[in-house]
Amino acid sequence: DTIKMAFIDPLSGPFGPSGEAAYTSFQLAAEHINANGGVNGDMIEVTGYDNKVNPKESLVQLQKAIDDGARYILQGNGSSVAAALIEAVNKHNARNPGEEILFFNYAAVTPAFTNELCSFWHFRFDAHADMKMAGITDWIAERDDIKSVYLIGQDYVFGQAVAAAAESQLAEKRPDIEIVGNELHPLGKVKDFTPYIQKIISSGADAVITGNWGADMQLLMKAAAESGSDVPYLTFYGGSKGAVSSLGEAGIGLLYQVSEVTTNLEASDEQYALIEEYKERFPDYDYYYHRAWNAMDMFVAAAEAAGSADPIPVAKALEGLTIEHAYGSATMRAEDHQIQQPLYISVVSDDVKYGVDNIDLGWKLVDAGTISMESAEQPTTCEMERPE
Amino acid sequence: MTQAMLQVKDLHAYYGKSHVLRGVDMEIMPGEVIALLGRNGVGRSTTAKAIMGEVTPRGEVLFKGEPIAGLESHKIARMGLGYVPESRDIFPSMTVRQNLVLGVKDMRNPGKYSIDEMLDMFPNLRARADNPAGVLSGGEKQMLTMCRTLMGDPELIIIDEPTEGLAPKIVQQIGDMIAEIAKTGVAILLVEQKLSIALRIAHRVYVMGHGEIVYSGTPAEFAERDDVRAEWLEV
Amino acid sequence: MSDATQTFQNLAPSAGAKFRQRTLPILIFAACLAAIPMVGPSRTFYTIAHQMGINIVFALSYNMILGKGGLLSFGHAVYFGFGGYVAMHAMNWIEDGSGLWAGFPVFFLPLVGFAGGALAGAIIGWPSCRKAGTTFAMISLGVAELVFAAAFMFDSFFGGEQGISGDRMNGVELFGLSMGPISEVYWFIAFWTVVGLVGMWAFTRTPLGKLSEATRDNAQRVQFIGYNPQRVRYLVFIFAGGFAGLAGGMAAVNYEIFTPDAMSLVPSGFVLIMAYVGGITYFVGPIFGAILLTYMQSMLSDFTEAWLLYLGVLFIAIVMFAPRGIAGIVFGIWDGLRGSNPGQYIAGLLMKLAGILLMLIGLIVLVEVSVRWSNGYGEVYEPFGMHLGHQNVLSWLIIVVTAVAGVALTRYASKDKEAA
Amino acid sequence: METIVFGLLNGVSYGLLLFMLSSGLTLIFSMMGVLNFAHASFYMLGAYFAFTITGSTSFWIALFIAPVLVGLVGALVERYGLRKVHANGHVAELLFTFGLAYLIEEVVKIVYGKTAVDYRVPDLLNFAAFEIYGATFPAYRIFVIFIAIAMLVGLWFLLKRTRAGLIIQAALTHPHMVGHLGHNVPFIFMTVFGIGCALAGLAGLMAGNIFVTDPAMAVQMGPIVFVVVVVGGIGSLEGAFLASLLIGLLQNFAVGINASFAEIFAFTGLSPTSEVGDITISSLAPVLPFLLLVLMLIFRPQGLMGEQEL
Amino acid sequence: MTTPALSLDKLNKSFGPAKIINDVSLDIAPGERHAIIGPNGAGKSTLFNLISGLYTPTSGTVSLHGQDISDMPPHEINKLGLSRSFQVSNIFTNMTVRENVRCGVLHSMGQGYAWWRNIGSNKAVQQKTWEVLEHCSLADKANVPAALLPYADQRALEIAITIAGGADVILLDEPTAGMSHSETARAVDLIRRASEGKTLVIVEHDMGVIFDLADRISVLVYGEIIATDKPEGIRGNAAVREAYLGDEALPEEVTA
Ligand SMILES: Nc1ncnc2c1ncn2[C@@H]1O[C@H](COP(=O)(O)OP(=O)(O)OP(=O)(O)O)[C@@H](O)[C@H]1O
Ligand SMILES: Nc1ncnc2c1ncn2[C@@H]1O[C@H](COP(=O)(O)OP(=O)(O)OP(=O)(O)O)[C@@H](O)[C@H]1O
Ligand SMILES: CC(C)C[C@H](N)C(=O)O
Ligand SMILES: [Mg+2]
Ligand SMILES: [Mg+2]
Repeated sequence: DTIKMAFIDPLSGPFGPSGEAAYTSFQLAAEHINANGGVNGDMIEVTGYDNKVNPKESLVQLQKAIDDGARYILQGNGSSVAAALIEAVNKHNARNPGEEILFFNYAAVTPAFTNELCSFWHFRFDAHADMKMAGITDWIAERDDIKSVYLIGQDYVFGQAVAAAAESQLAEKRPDIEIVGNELHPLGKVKDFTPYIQKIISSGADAVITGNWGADMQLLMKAAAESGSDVPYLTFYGGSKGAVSSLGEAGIGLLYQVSEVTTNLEASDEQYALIEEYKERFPDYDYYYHRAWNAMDMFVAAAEAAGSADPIPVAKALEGLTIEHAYGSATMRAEDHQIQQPLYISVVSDDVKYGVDNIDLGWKLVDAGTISMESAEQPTTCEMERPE
Repeated sequence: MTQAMLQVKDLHAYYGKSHVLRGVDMEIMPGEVIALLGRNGVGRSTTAKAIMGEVTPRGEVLFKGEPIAGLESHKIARMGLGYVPESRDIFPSMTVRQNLVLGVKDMRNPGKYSIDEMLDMFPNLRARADNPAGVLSGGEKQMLTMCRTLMGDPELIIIDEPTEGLAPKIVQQIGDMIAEIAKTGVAILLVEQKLSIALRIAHRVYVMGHGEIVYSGTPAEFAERDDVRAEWLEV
Repeated sequence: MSDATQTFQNLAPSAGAKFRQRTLPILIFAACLAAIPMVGPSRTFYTIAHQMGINIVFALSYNMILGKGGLLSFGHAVYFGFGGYVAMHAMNWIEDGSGLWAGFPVFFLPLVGFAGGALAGAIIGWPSCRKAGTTFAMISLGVAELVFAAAFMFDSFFGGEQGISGDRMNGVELFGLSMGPISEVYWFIAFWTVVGLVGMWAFTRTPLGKLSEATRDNAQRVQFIGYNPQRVRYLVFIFAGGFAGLAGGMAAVNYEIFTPDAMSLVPSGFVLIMAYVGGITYFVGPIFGAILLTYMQSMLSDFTEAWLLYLGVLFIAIVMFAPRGIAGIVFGIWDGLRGSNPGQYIAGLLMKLAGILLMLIGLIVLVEVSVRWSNGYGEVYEPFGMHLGHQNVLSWLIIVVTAVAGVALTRYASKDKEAA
Repeated sequence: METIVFGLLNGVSYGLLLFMLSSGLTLIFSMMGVLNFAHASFYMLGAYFAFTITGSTSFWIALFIAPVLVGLVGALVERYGLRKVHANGHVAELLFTFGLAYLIEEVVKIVYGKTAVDYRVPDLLNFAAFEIYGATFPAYRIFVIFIAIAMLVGLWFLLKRTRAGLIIQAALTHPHMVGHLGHNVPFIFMTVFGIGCALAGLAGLMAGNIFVTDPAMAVQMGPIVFVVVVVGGIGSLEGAFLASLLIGLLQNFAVGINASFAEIFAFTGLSPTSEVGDITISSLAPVLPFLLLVLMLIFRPQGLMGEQEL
Repeated sequence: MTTPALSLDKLNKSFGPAKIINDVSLDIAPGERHAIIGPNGAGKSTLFNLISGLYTPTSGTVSLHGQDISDMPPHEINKLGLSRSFQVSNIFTNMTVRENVRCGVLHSMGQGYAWWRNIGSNKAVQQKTWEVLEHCSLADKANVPAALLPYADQRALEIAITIAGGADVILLDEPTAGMSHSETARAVDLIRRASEGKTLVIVEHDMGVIFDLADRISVLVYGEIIATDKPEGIRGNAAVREAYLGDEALPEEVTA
């Protein structure tokens, strides 16, 4: 039979491209796995469910996915959604023993999900906000020319978590830095960021830190380009579709991103072939969600180790599992189901192998931009209840 | 026999369920002035509206032999029917001149009157040519609506209560004006309540009662018919 | 006088007729609801049935103001949302076991929702019910946007993007229902659907309900029979808000989450469409609408991405050609069948149906072919084993031929009827 | 100071865009009494058509063709849809346009996809016009301001100065009389609806590349357009103009202000509850237009410059 | 002297600059049937609107049984026992005839805005509804939707709703407008019966109706009452004849 995975994420609207980019990645990954004989002989089928980044809608889709027979839920776009899903999955598994489902979170990075809200049924395949922020603040700590920072983000759990992490980590690592602005705007509703950019310019900040993603990232960059802003932007998701092309040449050396990989890292020819295959199949998008492959590969490894694709054995096998992937190794920490892996800080450059957004600009690793798995690791407060 | 300008045969009209016109028959010859008399509310205005397509008519209406019942009003107007409604409907915020401009149906092919000729004919209006029509007195407004209709070169004009609410002197003037227009060969259907003016200028009168024509004749004949007046017009 | 007394009673429908027309349908409806679980329906069925129950109550509550009250609102979801949120908070208080709430059964949360919706109606209705017509519609639009935007500011009540969630498996258990599994929630939804339905039906039979209709027909005249139309509107508005809140409370228990989007223009528009498509001039109209649209929303969306397009077409077709909605069509057919010449009527009807069906086929082929073409994944529409790509002449042939034939047939059928 | 200048600049350019969008609706609403819910959908069509035409030819050709196309679509909608519904009253018309908005959005999704298209500012205008307080002001926005003002003048001229304008204005209050004078009122209505839609299309063409051209743009703009028209006063072009600027300025100034309620209350010596206190003026920006709408309808239903109530 | 049932004192109403009602004073005694006549646009309906509370007077007062009602909203005035009909039928078109009348009855039966009881359960309401229907010869059409009634029956229903609440001052605005002869006769009969023992103010253009019904007649011209008299007096009043018929050119024939 087939293993049904439900991909519950935005497939339309302002965050549609973020969802599509990941959806296509999961589908291609599944295709490759199936082509290689599947999981214990079973084929994987990834079906998309459009949730419009709305938690309530996500639960409706979750219900539908469960009704359709899905046992694995893939989601990442939006911590508000992930929070609702974690809770719903917990409840579902408690109420329907024998019909458990697992939630593979590939991008919702609010730290709480693997701390106070951690759950046995939830696995996160991306570094969480505190981990990424640590990378950024370490980098800032070295830059003496940065004396003031402006924080802008989306007004929801994740944006709030980013702002909080930035504030506390900067206070610790560079107490001299002044936070000249701390602004949260509505999620996915702002169409013109010009007033915000002008506020940033008038604040005289030396750098901007933002966790914005999707259209909020792209439009922020569009307004920055139009207003001629030349502050560096330290971002989680500068790789969101359209952000680099919105800035254009102006982005070189200004737009930074912290991520688990970029396509311009050294890799095998096999990996290059994959990147090119992806681009060929989905010319609108770039190979960005390497974590989709990580998640799928870990799933396959776990299912094969457990000898079963049922959620509970798979979950148990995933705990502490380490895989080698195209750019190094990754480990699923058993304590809190938080993946551990190195992170990289990169910046927009015209001297790259792979451009993004169908232009020649792409992401280039900055000097000393590699954050090892050990230094990226953060402690957890998770106390997990595990089934028998 | 010359063709009738307007023939109305068994015309019915309704407001919702209420049957207001119950079979009106009348005929107007070219150049003729007809007065349509009757008490308040018998359906005279409705007759005019039904002919002009403002109220949906049932029955036959022929204009120069062509059926017009049920056509859209602008088509009826373009065939050569002019209409001055009871409510006058001047465009109050536009100037007198602009009001007259709107009377022209087709700018490339204006009618026999130019705006200047019109204003020459009515010195009252010339004095106010560039004032908003809203400030005109009741009589002047009435004149304006008639001039505006004339700008469209009609062959038949239906005028509904032109003298309503006007002082006797103005009533006199309006009467003269209508007689003047009639002399140019335009047929006129005059819906009136004031017998004095109706009888003075009309060639024939129709009397209406309860949605039907109950009497028709010349003014001279009508003057003899006290019984008709008593039954259909008086208190 | 005794004579008159006898006759006046005859004016009203007889007890038997009353039972047949009023009580019986509700009993049948309730019996159906009770029978459903016996056939062992699937999860999917339950999911949709619950959604339908909620939407039935919601759409009926909307029709209290649109159909019966003549007020077009673009913000009815606000009351649904308020009710839902209040119920959601109450659910959490029950979980905390704080104070009185410790003994409150989750089963009765819709009552809390009713109170919340009615309260919101009482507050918002105060300024807005002074007007009717377009002014009221615009105020409702403004209020809806206002509340929606404000919802993101008051996180402690609305919970921001994330909303408020809770767990229904707490507090006192009633009727042996733990409320956990979906099949137990079914009884809860069924119960409150019937309660909402009966409640709103009863409302139409009260003096206030009748006055509401009178105010819709002629607000001016209502003043001259001794009533203040603003007050009538206001009171009805509160009730409509209450029943919307009841539906919100049902949704709170069913989904265990409420987000500010529940109060946005989208659900407000959806409830408008449900009620209108169903038929706002009939009490049962919105029920039809709720059932059909919920079905479309959850099932059609599986078959086609373009289901909203079909919904739009359906809605416009109803506005243009059947302003009395599905209920109007159903009752129209019923009357036609019992009319003087059922044979001819059926023939005409069948012809029309065939015409509509043909047009529909043309539309569906057009839309489905286009959708796949535009997606660009190289997928092809393949109904009944046919292979209809956008480069296939057959596709376009089907589209044009069926559409033209459909239009012609429908026209012919309506002409025929007029002539008859 | 900077806040004020930035607020003014952005407010005016945003306000003028709003005006472009709402002038068409004002026209349609005042002439035909139709509250066109699909108006913003025509705005969206304008942006998408412009995107397509720009792609195959150039922006400058799109500038002329896209609005005309949108106008044609509008005229067809009036002729074969709205006119039929007209007899059933204004609510039916409103519902018709409401359904139309759904339909247009779905068709756009099918034709152009569910996510944003890359509709860009033309290269010719893609430069900084001037710099002020370290921020540049794009030339394209100046172009927008210019077009909007040209549109205001053009519309005003059309309405007040030409015979066609006279007929339109007269038909506004006295449709029957205008018919009796031999003017084809249904045709006028169709034309007006077409022109109104074309104006929306022009606004879409101008705004689609400043903001985002995606299927959600209609839903996002729709309600705001109503605010402008209602606040401005039914049928008043001047009112719509004022209201657009007012809303544009209001929203942009609000974003620029950092003060929170807590600070304001502290300033006035009151103590707010924590949550109300946390609300900043800038976060109020999206709410303000609707607050204005509701207050206006309650206290001055005829709007800023309107003569009659809705 | 008894207090008049209805009393107008120096009543004025302007719309913008237009003065529509000009210093109208009038006393109508309880039980009187009073008619108001006058040319189109004289202000008759406006006067009714002022009395019934639809408009507020620019100046002057309206009193009902001695109580000042000038600034009251219509529904308050209605509660004090004044009811009116409309020149254009103003009924609840989507309801049946019975429901129409029942709505008129509700308030006087103390039903208020009740939402907790069944409208059909109150015997008194049904009884009263039935009586009114019978009275207005509408009983056989009780379950017909009002919109489907023939015009004359709609006018009758208009009157039925007006009298249903049991008001003792009744204002009828052109109740026979648009009716044929026989229908008019029926309507007059109905009005006569309905106003038995009540105060009636009626506006009509049909002089037959007026002279048949009225105890006294007032003539309103351009917002002013130019005469109030018994019917015979009005019939002989030259000023009235001129104003109303506009027959100034034919004075000699008028006397005929
Ligand atoms: N729009 C309308 N709706 C319903 N009834 C109407 C309407 N217009 C007129 N009526 C009625 O139709 C009848 C005939 O009206 P019409 O205007 O034709 O009368 P008329 O003879 O011109 O009287 P006058 O102009 O003196 O009032 C009247 O009883 C009037 O009340
Ligand atoms: N709300 C209003 N605003 C402005 N003018 C008004 C208003 N109501 C009535 N009028 C004007 O007041 C005058 C008197 O109108 P009213 O309806 O009282 O006349 P009436 O005597 O009842 O005439 P009819 O016999 O035709 O019914 C008319 O000129 C009318 O245009
Ligand atoms: C897709 C991601 C960018 C989502 C984001 N990190 C969040 O947690 O909400
Ligand atoms: Mg008349
Ligand atoms: Mg009157």
